[in-house]
Amino acid sequence: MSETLPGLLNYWVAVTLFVFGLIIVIDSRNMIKKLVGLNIFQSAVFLLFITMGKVTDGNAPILAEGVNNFSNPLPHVLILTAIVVGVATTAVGLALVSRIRKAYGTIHEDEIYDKPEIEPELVP
Amino acid sequence: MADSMDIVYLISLLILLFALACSLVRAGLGPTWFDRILAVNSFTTKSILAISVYFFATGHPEYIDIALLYALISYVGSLAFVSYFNQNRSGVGDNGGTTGRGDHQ
Amino acid sequence: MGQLINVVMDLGLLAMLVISALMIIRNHSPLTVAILSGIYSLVICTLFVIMDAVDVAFTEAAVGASISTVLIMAVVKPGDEPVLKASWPSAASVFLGIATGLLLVYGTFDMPWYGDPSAPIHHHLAPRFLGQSGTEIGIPNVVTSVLSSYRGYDTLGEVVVIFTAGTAVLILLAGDLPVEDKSRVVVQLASNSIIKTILIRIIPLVILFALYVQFHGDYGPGGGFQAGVIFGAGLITHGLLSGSGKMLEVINEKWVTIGMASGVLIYGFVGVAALLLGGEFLNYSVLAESSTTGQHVGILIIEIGVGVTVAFTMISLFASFNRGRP
Amino acid sequence: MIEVLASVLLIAGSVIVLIASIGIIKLPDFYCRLHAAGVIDTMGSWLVLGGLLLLSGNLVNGFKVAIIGVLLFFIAPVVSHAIARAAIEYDADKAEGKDG
Repeated sequence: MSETLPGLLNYWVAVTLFVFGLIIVIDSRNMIKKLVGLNIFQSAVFLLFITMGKVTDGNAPILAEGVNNFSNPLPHVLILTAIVVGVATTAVGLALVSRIRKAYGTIHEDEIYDKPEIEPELVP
Repeated sequence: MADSMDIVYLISLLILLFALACSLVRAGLGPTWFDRILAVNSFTTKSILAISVYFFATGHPEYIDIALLYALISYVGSLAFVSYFNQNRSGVGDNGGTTGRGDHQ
Repeated sequence: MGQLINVVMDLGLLAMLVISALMIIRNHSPLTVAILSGIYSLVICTLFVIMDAVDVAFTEAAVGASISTVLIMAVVKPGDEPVLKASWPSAASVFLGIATGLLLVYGTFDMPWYGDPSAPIHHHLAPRFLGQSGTEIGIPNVVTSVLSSYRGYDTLGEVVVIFTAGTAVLILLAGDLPVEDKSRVVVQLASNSIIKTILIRIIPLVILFALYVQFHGDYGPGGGFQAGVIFGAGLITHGLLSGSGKMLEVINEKWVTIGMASGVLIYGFVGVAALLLGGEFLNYSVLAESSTTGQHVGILIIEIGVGVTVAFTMISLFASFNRGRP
Repeated sequence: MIEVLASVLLIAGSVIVLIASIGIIKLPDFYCRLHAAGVIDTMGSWLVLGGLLLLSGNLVNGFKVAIIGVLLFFIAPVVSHAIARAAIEYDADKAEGKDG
């Protein structure tokens, strides 16, 4: 009973987070919040991958004596690197936000659409 | 004895889960940023405890490095907030009101 | 009983994950969103622990607790606060989201159940990695074996991506001149003796722990990616306490850039060395007499390369975002 | 015998953490909540970690548990102090127009 309880629930939560990320990216006018929304998007995929790698009663994939039931290491490898790459790409996004603030004086999309670009002399 | 230890771990983890939920509620309610930072802080401490207890419960105490990592660098996030407030005195509050005491020094 | 613990933790943490994501949707203040994403990262890290992904949890812990918050805080300004404090998203975006969600949920009905050992994913590559990496590579942590040996090309690509991202940030923010007006004297946190006395002494411990993670990665959770982030967090602490200018007195900005590039070069050099010694690119077996020793040496060196690039990229990111601040 | 003692410590620590967490929800203003959070960082975590220390079995794991306790002992109060300082300087409660 207890081993079938989560069933597909983990996938559904991953889908829910995916949807939440999508809603934030579409709905939010604030660019920093948009980037956080993208991070949620990303972590929904992480959750999906790690869920697929789990084996009931499994152990962390580190070989040890007397242990022979391991979870799948492959998703872990993919996601491990994706997390660090994710933070690096988020940094690029934040740098763009920082440039946009320099150019328009705001990070709210609505205000940016209303404004002409203000500082050509600050562009290197 | 091993079986009764499992029950102890389970009870302990359940209580810690409830405690985590309490911090989550406070982080959601706010009302100020400081309440939220405080909630994150206590959430970190409680997840350190939960992760440690979980590793002992599943018989892999050697992976407790994760809890050690949290204990070691979780302060960086809080420090970033404090340094933000330090650098931007006389800012705007969580609800849009002015909170600063004006300029410093 | 262990199963019951797993299920209970799984359900509780999934609920918390969804709730914290909902909170992020509702709040519009960038600062609040940054704080809440800290909680989100903690919850998902604990979930990774529950799902046996200790290495992933380690990475998420290192990244989520330090760098991501620090970077967001460096960009937020007090003027970014929205007029509206908290509100639900517009009906159109919710409708679009729910429509996408229903399609995806329909797709999940074909997925194997959570924890099912007979799922297709567990029958293709994983048995080989789990069964033979012990004799082929000779290190206990299968994730490290796969990361740095079986999928060495992939990891080289990831390291190059991180290096490129660091360079892109450097280029994007290079024109930033000091905009804070000079008459404002910012009192650094280090002037508070309580904060300074303790945290200055924590920095060496953080760096020591980074080295432990770097070199213990073959035997337990850890490796170059995590160690790099932790090392970066150690120096960033100094930057937060005394200002990024003081941090760059410890490591010159030029050396940070050189460090970013040299990590990638170390990695590539190992590949070329293997090529020259008669093997394939990144086939470490030819680096020493016996193939497992060669694998050990190769993994050790490329993990150092990964760690160096990640660490200096993190430092460079912090320095770039805080350039021009006192 | 050790297991009984460890169980008592674990449960007691968890309960203290829970009580303090309820305090974080129920107490009226930020500074009171800070007081409740202090209990988690000190008493609650030490009891739980003490219980785990008794159960740790070998020296390395015990050392790691002890290090976690020591780090929490030094870092948590400093971070609380820093947050409280920032809150005082920002006059957090006045911003809300309540609590006083």
